[in-house]
Amino acid sequence: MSNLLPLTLKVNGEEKTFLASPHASLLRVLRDNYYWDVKCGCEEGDCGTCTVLLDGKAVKSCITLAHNCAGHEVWTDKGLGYNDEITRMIQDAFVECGSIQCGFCTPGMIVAAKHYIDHGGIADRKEIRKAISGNLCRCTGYNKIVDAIYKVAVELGREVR
Amino acid sequence: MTTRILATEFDYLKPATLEEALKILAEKENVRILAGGTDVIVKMKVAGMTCDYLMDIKGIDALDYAKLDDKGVFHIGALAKLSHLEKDPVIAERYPALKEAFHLMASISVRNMATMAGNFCNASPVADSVVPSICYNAVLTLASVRGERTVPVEKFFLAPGVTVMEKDEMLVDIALPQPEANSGDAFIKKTRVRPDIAKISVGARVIRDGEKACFCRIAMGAIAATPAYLEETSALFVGKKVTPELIAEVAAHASASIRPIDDNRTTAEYRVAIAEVLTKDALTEAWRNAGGEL
Amino acid sequence: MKNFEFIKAPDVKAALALLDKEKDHAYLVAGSTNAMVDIRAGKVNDRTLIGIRDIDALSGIKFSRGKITIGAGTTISEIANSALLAKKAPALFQAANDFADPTTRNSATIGGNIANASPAADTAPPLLALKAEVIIAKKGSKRRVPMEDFFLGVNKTVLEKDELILAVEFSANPHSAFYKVGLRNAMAISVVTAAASVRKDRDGKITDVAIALGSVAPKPVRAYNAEKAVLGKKLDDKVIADLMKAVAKDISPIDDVRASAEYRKDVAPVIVKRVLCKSCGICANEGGTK
Amino acid sequence: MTITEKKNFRLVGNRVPRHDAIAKARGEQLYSDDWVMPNMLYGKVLRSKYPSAILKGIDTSKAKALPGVHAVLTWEDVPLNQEVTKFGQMRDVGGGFEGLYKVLAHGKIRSKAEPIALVAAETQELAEEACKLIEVDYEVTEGVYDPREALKDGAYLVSSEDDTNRIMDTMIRMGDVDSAWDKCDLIVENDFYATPHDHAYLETESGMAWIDENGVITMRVGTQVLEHYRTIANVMKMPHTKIRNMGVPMGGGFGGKEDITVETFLCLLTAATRRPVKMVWSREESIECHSKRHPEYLHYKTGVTKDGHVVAQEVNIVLDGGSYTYCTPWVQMYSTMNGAGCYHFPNSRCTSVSAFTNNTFSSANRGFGATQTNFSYDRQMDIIAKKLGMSPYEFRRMNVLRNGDPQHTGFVPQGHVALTELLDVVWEKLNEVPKVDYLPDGRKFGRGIACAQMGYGRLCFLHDNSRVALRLELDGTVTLRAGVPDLGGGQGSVLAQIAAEEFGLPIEDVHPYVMDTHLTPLCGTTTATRQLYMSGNACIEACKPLKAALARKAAEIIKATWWPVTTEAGYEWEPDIANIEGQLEFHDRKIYYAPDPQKCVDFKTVVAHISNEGGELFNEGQFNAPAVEVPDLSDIKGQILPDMTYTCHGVDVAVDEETGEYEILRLIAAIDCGKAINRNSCEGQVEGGAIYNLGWVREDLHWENGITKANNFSTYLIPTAVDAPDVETILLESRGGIGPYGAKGVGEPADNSICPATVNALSDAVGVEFFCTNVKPEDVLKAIKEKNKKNK
Amino acid sequence: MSKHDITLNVNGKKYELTVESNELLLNVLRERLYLTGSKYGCGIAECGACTILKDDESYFACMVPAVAADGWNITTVEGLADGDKLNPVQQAFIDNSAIQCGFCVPGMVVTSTALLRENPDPDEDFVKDYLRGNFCRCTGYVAMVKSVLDAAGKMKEAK
Repeated sequence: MSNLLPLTLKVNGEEKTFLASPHASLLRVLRDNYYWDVKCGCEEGDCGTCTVLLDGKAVKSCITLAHNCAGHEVWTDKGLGYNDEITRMIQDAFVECGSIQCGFCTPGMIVAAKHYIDHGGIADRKEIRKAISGNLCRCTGYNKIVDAIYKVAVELGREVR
Repeated sequence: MTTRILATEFDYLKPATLEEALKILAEKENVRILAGGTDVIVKMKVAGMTCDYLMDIKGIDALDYAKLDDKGVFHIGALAKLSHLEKDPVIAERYPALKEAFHLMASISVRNMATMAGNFCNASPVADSVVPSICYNAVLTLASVRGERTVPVEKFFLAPGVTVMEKDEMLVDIALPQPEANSGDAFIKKTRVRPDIAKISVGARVIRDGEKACFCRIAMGAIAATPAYLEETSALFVGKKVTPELIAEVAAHASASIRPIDDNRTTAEYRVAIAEVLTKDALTEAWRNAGGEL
Repeated sequence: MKNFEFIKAPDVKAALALLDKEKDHAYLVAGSTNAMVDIRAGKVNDRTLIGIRDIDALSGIKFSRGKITIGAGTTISEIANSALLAKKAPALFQAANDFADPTTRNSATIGGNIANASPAADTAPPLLALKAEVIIAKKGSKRRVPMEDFFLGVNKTVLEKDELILAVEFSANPHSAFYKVGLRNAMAISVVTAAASVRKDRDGKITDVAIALGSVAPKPVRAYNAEKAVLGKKLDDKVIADLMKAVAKDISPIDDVRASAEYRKDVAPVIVKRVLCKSCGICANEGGTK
Repeated sequence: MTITEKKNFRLVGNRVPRHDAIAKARGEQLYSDDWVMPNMLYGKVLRSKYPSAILKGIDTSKAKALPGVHAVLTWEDVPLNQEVTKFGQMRDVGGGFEGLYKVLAHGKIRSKAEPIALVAAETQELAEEACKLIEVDYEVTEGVYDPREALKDGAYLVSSEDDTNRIMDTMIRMGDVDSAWDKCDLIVENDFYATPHDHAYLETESGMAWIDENGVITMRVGTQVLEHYRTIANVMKMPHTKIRNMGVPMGGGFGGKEDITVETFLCLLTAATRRPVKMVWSREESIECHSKRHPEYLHYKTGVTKDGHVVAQEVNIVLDGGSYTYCTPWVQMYSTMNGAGCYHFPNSRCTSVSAFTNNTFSSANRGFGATQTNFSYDRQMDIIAKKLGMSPYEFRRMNVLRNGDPQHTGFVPQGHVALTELLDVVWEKLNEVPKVDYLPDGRKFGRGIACAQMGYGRLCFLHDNSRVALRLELDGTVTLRAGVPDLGGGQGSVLAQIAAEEFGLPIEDVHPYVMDTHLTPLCGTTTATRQLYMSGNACIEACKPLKAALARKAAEIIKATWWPVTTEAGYEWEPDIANIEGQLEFHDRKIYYAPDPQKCVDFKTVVAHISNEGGELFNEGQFNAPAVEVPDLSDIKGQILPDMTYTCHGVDVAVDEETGEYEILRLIAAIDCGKAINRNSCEGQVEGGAIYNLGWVREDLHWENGITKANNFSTYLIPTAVDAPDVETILLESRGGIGPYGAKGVGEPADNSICPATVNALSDAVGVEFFCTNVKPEDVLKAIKEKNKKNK
Repeated sequence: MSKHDITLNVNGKKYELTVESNELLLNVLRERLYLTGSKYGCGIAECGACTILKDDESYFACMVPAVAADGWNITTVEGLADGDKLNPVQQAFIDNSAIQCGFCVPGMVVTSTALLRENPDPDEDFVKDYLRGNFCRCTGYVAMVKSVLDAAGKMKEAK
């Protein structure tokens, strides 16, 4: 077993130091420290349920080397929900539009939506679908998820197509 | 204040030899000695006692003994546990009052952990093992890097929790002289419930010479700032024919000479009243143990 | 049991020093979108992971005197959103936009993509078509390797154990295009990819051409025969027919879990035709646009 | 028609946010993998490397010696290694329906990844290492991987306990098929193949178990069938009271979590180590080890008259049951019953046989056997329509079932049959966009339509029932307890919505407590699209006595408040207000006297009065589905399923004829849901089902001799957001269902008729018929090439 | 504050831990080794709910800094039974229905076990006196004393 190295990360606004093996993924470090809103559906970068924000950019934490993120800032869906107005709007839209069924993909989906909105996402169903094309959902067929993100883009006065 | 954790911070030291311990006491400031811990840890939790260093002496095997020396004096080391002393055959035979005192202290688990020396150093006015020790003319040995000195037990205590020990000194030995032939002793302790700290405790030791006592020591706990040796009262008993009347007279004197206080265990008035009764009983029992009749 | 070390390289110099020291043990980790999968599958073990994600010097898109230089650490997202590349190297721009999905693109780097050297690497065909050069460094020295010589086989390149890709460089060419056939419109490892870049004279004759294909051979390949079929000619139906016949000689596809060799043989000529027509600005009639 | 008269709904039919939506959005919802306990160990299953072998021996000594390993178990350590598979049915059915369930392999290994040994270790790495140290002595055998081969004499015997690979035979017939052929002008025979299909729920199988202080093995495992605790208790040889599943919402189920997954393994490991054990399957393990949709080989012989009337149809189905029985007999019933599908064949016969093979075991998958036949019979109808030169819409419309038509077992469903309305509305919507040959970008256009029927509610001979408990709280809110497993369909929320509607309370006043085998009343399984129907009705049953009590007390209070007329002789009631009770209405936390709404009383006040007088504030209601005896399997007659739900889908596709790639341009999904209770949830099922069934056309497990080649999410490709078209949902509300307020079940019916519609559209575009549910670009290109070769 | 690497042998299992100098043995047992059998009742060596065994002697775990317990051979209530077989005292407590709320029982059975190791044939007074440091608020000690005597009897027969 390789040894455990200290790893300092700013997670959801809190500076924290964890112990992680050199090859540990950011996902494992987060989940082993009870950030359970970061889900694991495939551990191979193919499902998107582990999506988090790393320095404001959506990344798949299961294929991100934890130690490569030392000193950087990570936000998860739960953390964003309590600290970021836009994420709160997205979460409420997901609830109102019935975009949530089993909810396992929802945290990753909301973080991907947050990235899309933060990077000038417009109210265009095709663009929205591209933005969340890295997040698989088996229950909803994506329809109402696109509705919710579209609704938020419109509310934020983004260009409507 | 919480008793769930030790909310005070300190460094923990564990010297392997007495020399090392004494060196620490000399060099470091604000050191507390930890043996059984049943007083120290409680005071750190509830009485706000603090220290920079908590020195655990349980590593010094040399201090863990209870044995007769060649001159017949019984030596009790700093680490001798109360429960072991309670079961020690020499004490049972030579110092029955002390054995009784040990047996009546707290609970079996405390007695398994606590040491006699610790009971002394805690210097409570009610220290159960001190009262009989006064009657046995115990002599304490204090060691430091500067050397050793001895102090008679009755001179050891200055005030509640305060002894004559210097900052760099440590109580390493309690010596109990060999009791003379036909000496008799007794120890009586009154508490609210069995394992509680005494409301009042009385120890008495007499040496019988025919119908008279040629020696008498009466000591009391919980009636003064320190365990008290009632020297005056004791003197009254010596040199006279021992009769119930004498005993009553001495008892009355004892009760009159003490200035106890009220505390949450009992009132001063009760202590004064009971002092007389217990002194009477103690003297009667001691005299009988010394082979005298009444 | 998995056994790794991790050292962060703050800059290129440090990275090269570490590579030199660790030699066989070294394993560079930037976006780690392939690295982590290999580590979990046990393909890679007993290594010292060298973290180069934060070396800013390695990333960035620069354009000067007609040449475009892209740092190896540049993420696929940066390439996919670069207005410069959209205009100056549409082949690479389109490939970046067809790469996996936006979230993966935020981590994956172009250096990582070509170093991993999967036969289906999306950025390889455009770089081959743009006749790019790979700028490689090791402690104390640097070298340039043409893209067509860079790949040696499946997950095998010319990179030595102690070498690091600094950047890829190619001359801008707006007349280039890329097309990907995948089983899905996102997160799909390509079934066949094709890229082309051309230069034409005034009356439309092709003076210079490069065509490349992915997922049709152990490594991404240049379609030399196809290039010969169109060089010096003007695109018309006959030339296109020759082109599509020639492609068959350039490829050696296999059956795999994604598609059969036969399907790849059928589709490769079609998408070569499309990318070539698009590069030449001719709107192919039966082209499928995504 | 059992339509309850309630017209003016307040909550039912609206878009009501679910009670757990906020927690799921905020990332606070805890699933089976989100829980740790002190002293926890990690469990791992050692699985067979070969699909078919004989287990000669297992040497666990090295594994046991590895420090940090606390248990290594094989079949000998399982108190009862073999048990009969049950699926929460309250009644023993026998008759080949309840097959064998083996906990750990013993004797013959019947499929790849069959569990052989269990390990519990202090870390996941150690558990993996320990599995590697277990030496298994395999004697690899040939195995059989095609059910049709398995049924031949002398085929390799998959099971060591049976002397045949045959699981079950059934037959359904109507009219006289044999003599009807000569009445047909056109007879068409085709063979269809329905491919295996993985659920691919995003949450892999996982959970925890520990022994509580009183020796009760407690699990926290998401499952669709809480009643598995009975089977597990039998396996552990413990009383049914001592195996408890403190259920957890699932990250998707779709039928894949209907069988026992991690539960038995966790109980064995925690019993062996006396420590909490957690087990989480990797994606690869999940795809290789859990059930698949039954692959089916269907032969259709259909006879029609030249003017388009269907006359006769013979259907022969062979189901691949895989390594163990599990749900195969039930699925076979659904397939056989649905052989001729939603078309009115005067003469039809459908025989089916299921067989063991060494493939991964097949069991429930959304659609449960009806989807396989739906694909086949609707494709067959599409092919015939083309041969007759009729529009696919007209031909279907002529022959679909209508109200009063019997099913093929002779039973006439009571619920409304809306197939004609569905066809009309879909065809009309489809034709809002004119049909063209080629799109401007050069791609070939194709249009397809398909319709389907599927039952909701379990097979009637299971005597299914459900229970829901309600308690009126003193602050006027209502606590609902129901053991309803929630796999994402909002099963818990909809019950709260129904209770809120009945008591006239806002949705937030009713909170559902769900999914505990021993602390919540058992609602039956979340399978067969039954929860809304069964538990919804049970919820209404539970409300009735409480509403009656509330009405009685409210009437007294209203009388006392508004009607005392004081006279010299004291109080005197107005004569004509005797029957207040019958005219009371519940809404906005109040109880109103309908004729004069100003006269009302707070709901809370009434509850308080009942409480003061020691009245009952709690009630548990039960609802029973119609029950029949087990039918004669060789000639199934009568009611098999409580009622049917009908769907129709229209699809437009664009095909790139050069690469075979195709894109779904439009997807219209219409369903008669009877009554939408929570409109968002209802639409969610239709949209989700459409993309799930659309996925069946693209997803391929790549089975080769029992090996699953595509065993992770980079090779088993489910639709992403950019692959799924916007679904245009049409909800018909015929109020003709037998669920609460005339509702019908939509979960599984929503997973029907999209796949045939899509393949019909592809055939329309390419001009070549496809007979397999799986149509990849490669297949389209091959079809186009063959067509071109033929035309030359 | 100083940190110390210590080894505790608890119920026959070796634990290696790093503890702060002021961390108490009771808290380490409960919160780090999850042996929650020993209870906090008073924290000042009065109630006996935290009684454990050091070798064969009963100790109060709330009175010992964990670092001072380095190397000790500790038995907690969880270590008394042998798998499913309870030790005689535990069994006697059940047979004589000496358990009501049960919070004092861990300390009580540990102290009683030490008692019988010290004096296999105690009389009623000896038992009462020995258990005076273990408070019980529900049972009034009657059934408990009976249980210890019952256990002593059974152990004598077993020999």
